[in-house]
Amino acid sequence: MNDIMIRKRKWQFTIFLIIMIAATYASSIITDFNALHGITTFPAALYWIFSNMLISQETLTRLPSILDKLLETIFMSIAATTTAAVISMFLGLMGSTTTRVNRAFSSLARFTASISRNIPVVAWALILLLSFGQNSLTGYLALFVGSIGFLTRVFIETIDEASQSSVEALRATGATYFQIVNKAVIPQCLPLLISWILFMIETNIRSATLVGILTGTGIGYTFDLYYKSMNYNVVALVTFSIVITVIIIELLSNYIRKVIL
Amino acid sequence: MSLLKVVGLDKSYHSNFRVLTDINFEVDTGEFVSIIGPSGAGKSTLLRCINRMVEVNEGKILFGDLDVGNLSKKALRKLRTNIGMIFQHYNLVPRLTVIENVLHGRFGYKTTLQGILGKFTEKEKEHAFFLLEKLGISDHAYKRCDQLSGGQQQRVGIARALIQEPKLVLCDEPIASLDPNSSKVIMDHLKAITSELNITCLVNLHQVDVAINYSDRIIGLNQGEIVFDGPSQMLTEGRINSIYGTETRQFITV
Amino acid sequence: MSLLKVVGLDKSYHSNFRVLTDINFEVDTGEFVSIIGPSGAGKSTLLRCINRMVEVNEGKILFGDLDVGNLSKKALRKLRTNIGMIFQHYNLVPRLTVIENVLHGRFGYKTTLQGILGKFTEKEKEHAFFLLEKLGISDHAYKRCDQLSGGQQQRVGIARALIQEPKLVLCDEPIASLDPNSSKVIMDHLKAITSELNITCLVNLHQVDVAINYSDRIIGLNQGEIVFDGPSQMLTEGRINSIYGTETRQFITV
Amino acid sequence: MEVANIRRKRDGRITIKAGSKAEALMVSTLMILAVLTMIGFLLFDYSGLELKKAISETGNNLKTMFLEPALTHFSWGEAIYQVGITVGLAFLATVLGAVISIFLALFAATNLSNEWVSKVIRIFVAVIRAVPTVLWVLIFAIAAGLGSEAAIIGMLFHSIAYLVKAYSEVFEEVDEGTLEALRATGSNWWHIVMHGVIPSTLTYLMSWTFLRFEINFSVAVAMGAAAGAGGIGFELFMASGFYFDLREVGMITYAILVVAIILEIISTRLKNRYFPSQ
Amino acid sequence: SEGSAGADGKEEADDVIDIVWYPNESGSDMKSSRDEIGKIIEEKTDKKVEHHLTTDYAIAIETLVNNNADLAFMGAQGYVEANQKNDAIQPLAVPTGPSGTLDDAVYHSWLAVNVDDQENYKEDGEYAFDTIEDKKMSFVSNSSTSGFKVPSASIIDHFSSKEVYADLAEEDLMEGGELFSQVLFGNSHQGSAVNLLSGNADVAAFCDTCVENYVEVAEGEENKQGSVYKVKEDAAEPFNKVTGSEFTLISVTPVLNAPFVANKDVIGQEDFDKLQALFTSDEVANNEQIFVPEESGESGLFFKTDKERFSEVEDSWFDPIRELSN
Ligand SMILES: Nc1ncnc2c1ncn2[C@@H]1O[C@H](COP(=O)(O)OP(=O)(O)OP(=O)(O)O)[C@@H](O)[C@H]1O
Ligand SMILES: Nc1ncnc2c1ncn2[C@@H]1O[C@H](COP(=O)(O)OP(=O)(O)OP(=O)(O)O)[C@@H](O)[C@H]1O
Ligand SMILES: [Mg+2]
Ligand SMILES: [Mg+2]
Repeated sequence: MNDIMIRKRKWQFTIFLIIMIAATYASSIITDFNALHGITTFPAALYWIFSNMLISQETLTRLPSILDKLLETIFMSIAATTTAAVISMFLGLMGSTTTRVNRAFSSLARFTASISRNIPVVAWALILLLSFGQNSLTGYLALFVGSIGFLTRVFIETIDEASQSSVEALRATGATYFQIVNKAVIPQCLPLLISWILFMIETNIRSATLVGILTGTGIGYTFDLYYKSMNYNVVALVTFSIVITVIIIELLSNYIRKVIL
Repeated sequence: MSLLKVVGLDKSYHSNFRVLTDINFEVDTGEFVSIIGPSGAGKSTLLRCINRMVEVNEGKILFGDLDVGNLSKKALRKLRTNIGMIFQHYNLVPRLTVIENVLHGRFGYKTTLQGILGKFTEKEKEHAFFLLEKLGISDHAYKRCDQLSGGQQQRVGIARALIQEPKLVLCDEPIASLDPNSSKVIMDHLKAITSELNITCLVNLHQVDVAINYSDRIIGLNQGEIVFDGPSQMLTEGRINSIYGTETRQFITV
Repeated sequence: MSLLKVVGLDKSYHSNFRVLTDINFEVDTGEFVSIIGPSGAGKSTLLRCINRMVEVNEGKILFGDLDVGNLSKKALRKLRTNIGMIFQHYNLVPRLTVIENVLHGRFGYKTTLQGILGKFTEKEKEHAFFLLEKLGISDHAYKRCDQLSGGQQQRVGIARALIQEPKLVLCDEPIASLDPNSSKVIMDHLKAITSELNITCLVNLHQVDVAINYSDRIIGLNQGEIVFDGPSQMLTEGRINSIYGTETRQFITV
Repeated sequence: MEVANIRRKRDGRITIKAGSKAEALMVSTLMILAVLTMIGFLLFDYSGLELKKAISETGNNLKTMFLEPALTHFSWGEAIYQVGITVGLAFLATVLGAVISIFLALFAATNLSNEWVSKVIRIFVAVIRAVPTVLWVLIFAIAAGLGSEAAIIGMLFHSIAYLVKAYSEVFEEVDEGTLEALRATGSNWWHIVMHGVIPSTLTYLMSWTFLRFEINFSVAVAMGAAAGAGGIGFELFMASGFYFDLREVGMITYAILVVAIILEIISTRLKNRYFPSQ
Repeated sequence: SEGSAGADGKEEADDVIDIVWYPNESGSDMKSSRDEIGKIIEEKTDKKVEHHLTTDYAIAIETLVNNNADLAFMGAQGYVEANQKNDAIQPLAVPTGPSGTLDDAVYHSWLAVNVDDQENYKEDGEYAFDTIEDKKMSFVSNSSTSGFKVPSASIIDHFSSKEVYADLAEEDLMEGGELFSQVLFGNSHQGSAVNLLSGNADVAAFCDTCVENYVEVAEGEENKQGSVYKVKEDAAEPFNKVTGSEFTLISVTPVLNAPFVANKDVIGQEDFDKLQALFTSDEVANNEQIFVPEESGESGLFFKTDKERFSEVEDSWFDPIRELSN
């Protein structure tokens, strides 16, 4: 009986596991990571949370200004996502094999996406801060650049998956490129595209905290101010309002997704 | 003058392998011609050459007095409006309604802007409904295409081809994905197109019996060459075997 | 003593709607019994009650001398190893090989740890190959299941059921997704199981003619009640109509 | 000729849209997003911004960064070592996160678990996901002291929260029939998971894991620096915030970019080699 | 990062001295000083030293407060906060001024404006705080002693005597709208200065020592109100875009030097005493890696112009800062 195939697969899997374990070991050496030490600190961490992160009556007076900044962050994330989505739509159409105009443009689009995705959003934030200074536009731009990378990639995949067949059929009727894109490609992809846009908005609100800390904008800035002055009660309030917002937005986009997909 | 004339057509996708070799035939207006042949013989490629969905390497294709190989981009679009195409997998846009899919057949007559805005005249819409009615699926006009059965979807495909007001309809295995009942409905409709509307039909088929039943004339392809071309009555058992190669034939009928 | 005895079985998924009402029948070892009936009659539910994939509301199911409704978790697993099951959509794990899927039938005999590690004895593996050979698909043993045709996949499903060394095999529309040729192959195999291996088969079918051709005995269900139970020869046209209700019957044969 | 079934608008023209709820919702979602974007741009605080100057300055800065990159405060070897630390942080957070998430996700998937357990896990991870990573890192830095533990555990929280959601959704797409068939053979829960659920979802699990790895790399740049675990983020922070050395920022960005692209290539290769989709 | 021990280092925490460094002192140009301090501590105590660099002030302080580090070098403000949260945290030593005593162990917090605008900040010929109302303000960061705490305390002190600003609090200075039209944070002293010189801010707070490498006195005396400083022509980044520009000091406040602080619970009294003796010794004062001679042109944590050294210090010495916070 010949079970070379199975053996080979088992072998491959074993090799994969060994690679993973070796990489894990190497990583813990280079980062000086001690799992045991990490685990044993959980009680202390919990204790710290419950003794410091308390929202008191007094901190509630800061709610209006927090909500104000939160709103700025939400708008920043939405604006960054939608504008990035528009650009990514073009890049996606150029990059996808189904709709590309020619190979060179396609590579260019994929390359652009890869660059802007692979430079971490933190790096963008620091770079932009140098010339744009501390205002909403900086935060917006940092999120915008990061979003382009991610959205272009998923848009390309989505458009690729949309069936080639209806594109062919429309071409056979004598339709022009834009008609084909508009009437065959977009209608098929739109639900998924919207779903990714919603996902990106969620993600951006989460990273807006970090970006805000670095660029001094939005809720991240507020978080950073109180956090640096170690006023953890207000930090708790800020965190709480971020959590609520993110969860509301998640629920909302889950609902939209359920209906449109 | 014949509607379509193919002269010395050669086609290869890769330089080292010829898919079609020296294809010559003419088709007249109102003819119903079937193309049969084993898998990989080049049937689909031949159809795609006719409306230049793929480029030809050698030879000429004349549609009326147009040389298909020599058209500008604009003239090519114009040509394609004159040639409807029907696919094995219907190739509809699944999330759009039936009526929208049918109207897609009008894009060839539109400017880019009109097409993008989706502006269709009332007359076009009424024509679309008329066709759906004739094909017996006007009840489903506002349903999404992915909610229809295969046979119904293929009828939408036919309506999309007909609304182009084509002179020629190319059908690439229109019934290969359908059950026998739906297949009959579709073939009857195609037959009706030639007889009632005097539109020429060129149909790729795998089912020899269907080809014999419906078509005026049959072209047999094998390994990219025409090995039979004549009225369907003349397609004897022996000739069928020569088209398919005996052992292949057995495989197909299983 | 009969192998399977169903007594006064009632089942409802929602309190307000009874799917099965007062079902009583017995099946002997080596019998080939078909269950027919319109869509929604409760055929699938009945089969699922027998190996307790769904819980019964009222009544008793006796398998040998075991009361199926009263088993501990462990005993239930044991029972299920004695009852093979075959599905309309084969329900294989698509990314795994044929042989792996067949061996899944042995999990009922394994401890959790053995099962997780996927340890199978050489004897089990040889048995699996023997079954594949018998079912004529041993060539494909190392292919992934999603690369097989429907008929081949169903044979893998049968092998998976047989390697359980069951006393009873439950088949829920085993041929509904297959073309006529593959259907014949599958039904022949199922018939062979009862006659050669003396395993009892209980088969849900939509095709009345197939049921009549293959089975010793037919049970007709309508709206959750047994409306016919007898040898297949006794299933007259009139009785068929009473099972399906005349108008439904027409719809089904189209 | 008048055909039945035609729907007309009030002005007598023929409708061609189905007018489904999904369609209406899609259109209104897009409209609302567009409006919110415009409001956003109006509301932004542009104080201190001279757009022209900022743009030309960005152009200059980018030019300096990317065309004249140089390392002044540390060596190439050091830079590679630091990127290595960042990758290591991201890798550990991802691997540990993936292992833990698989188990949690099995209990969070509605088709494999009991409804209440699943609900509890879902709510739990939704909350964890919503809390900013910085805060997790801070909390663990306080509890565990400065070092990689704080950074990794902080990132781990988010990784788990993210992956549990992704994995459990993947698990829920497993064909119910497959599970039923295995159940019918007498398999127990663990058999079904190991031989039915995991094999048929492996490629998707891998895709999500690799995606998370990319995200973690990006997060590790910032978090490694804050938690005192070091890494290239620390150098980036110093170069841009303290030395204001654009050339060095450029070089660091290149280093990050190169590593990120290499990682992407490796992960695609690994995925295709060990877990081909066909 | 640097000085990382083996993976088992943390279990025997007793044998390790963890030192936390702020971003200000985390630069690679100060590495030799940091390493030297580590080295002499290792020699003295026979314990291993681990350096921890972080970009985050709060994490640095909390680490010390929560008994996860032994030593830190932090601003006076940071010390006061840490001490308030955990009184086991005590000052170990403070670098003195040129006199070698605590008397001039200070540096200066400046409020500066562009030289061309200086007239706008005068009332009756005198510089007056009233004039900074509604201006664009740049601080360093809200955790900085000289770049935020000290100047904001003076500002609040001044304005709270007015009725409209009676309730003015530190938090109100962190964001624009209340007293200032806009508030920027430069994230470093250099950054804050550049905010002013590049025109992003009207008034900026920063400290003298942090920018001394980049600027020189153009008019008047060092550290005097009204003096004008000029950015050197060869100033390094980030000042390279504003070379030659000048600014005027409208306010100068002395600030206590930053101490080395220790968590006595972690380090233990014995080692605390040992280290205090070590730091204040002549040996350290003459160590050119730690107190870098100014004329050498090398970089380091501390500079030697005259008799600079470390001096022992009482907790009460920091009371002036402590009072600012209240
Ligand atoms: N786009 C393409 N690129 C390269 N080769 C192709 C392409 N399309 C078809 N071919 C090759 O051309 C040959 C003819 O293919 P074609 O699809 O025309 O055959 P067919 O007769 O339609 O077969 P079938 O009955 O299976 O549809 C085959 O060898 C096929 O592999
Ligand atoms: N899991 C379930 N939950 C609730 N109702 C169910 C469930 N499964 C089946 N039903 C209902 O029980 C009734 C009988 O279903 P069942 O699947 O047993 O019919 P069937 O005879 O197998 O039909 P078919 O020929 O379509 O397979 C139907 O009304 C069905 O809607
Ligand atoms: Mg073909
Ligand atoms: Mg059923």
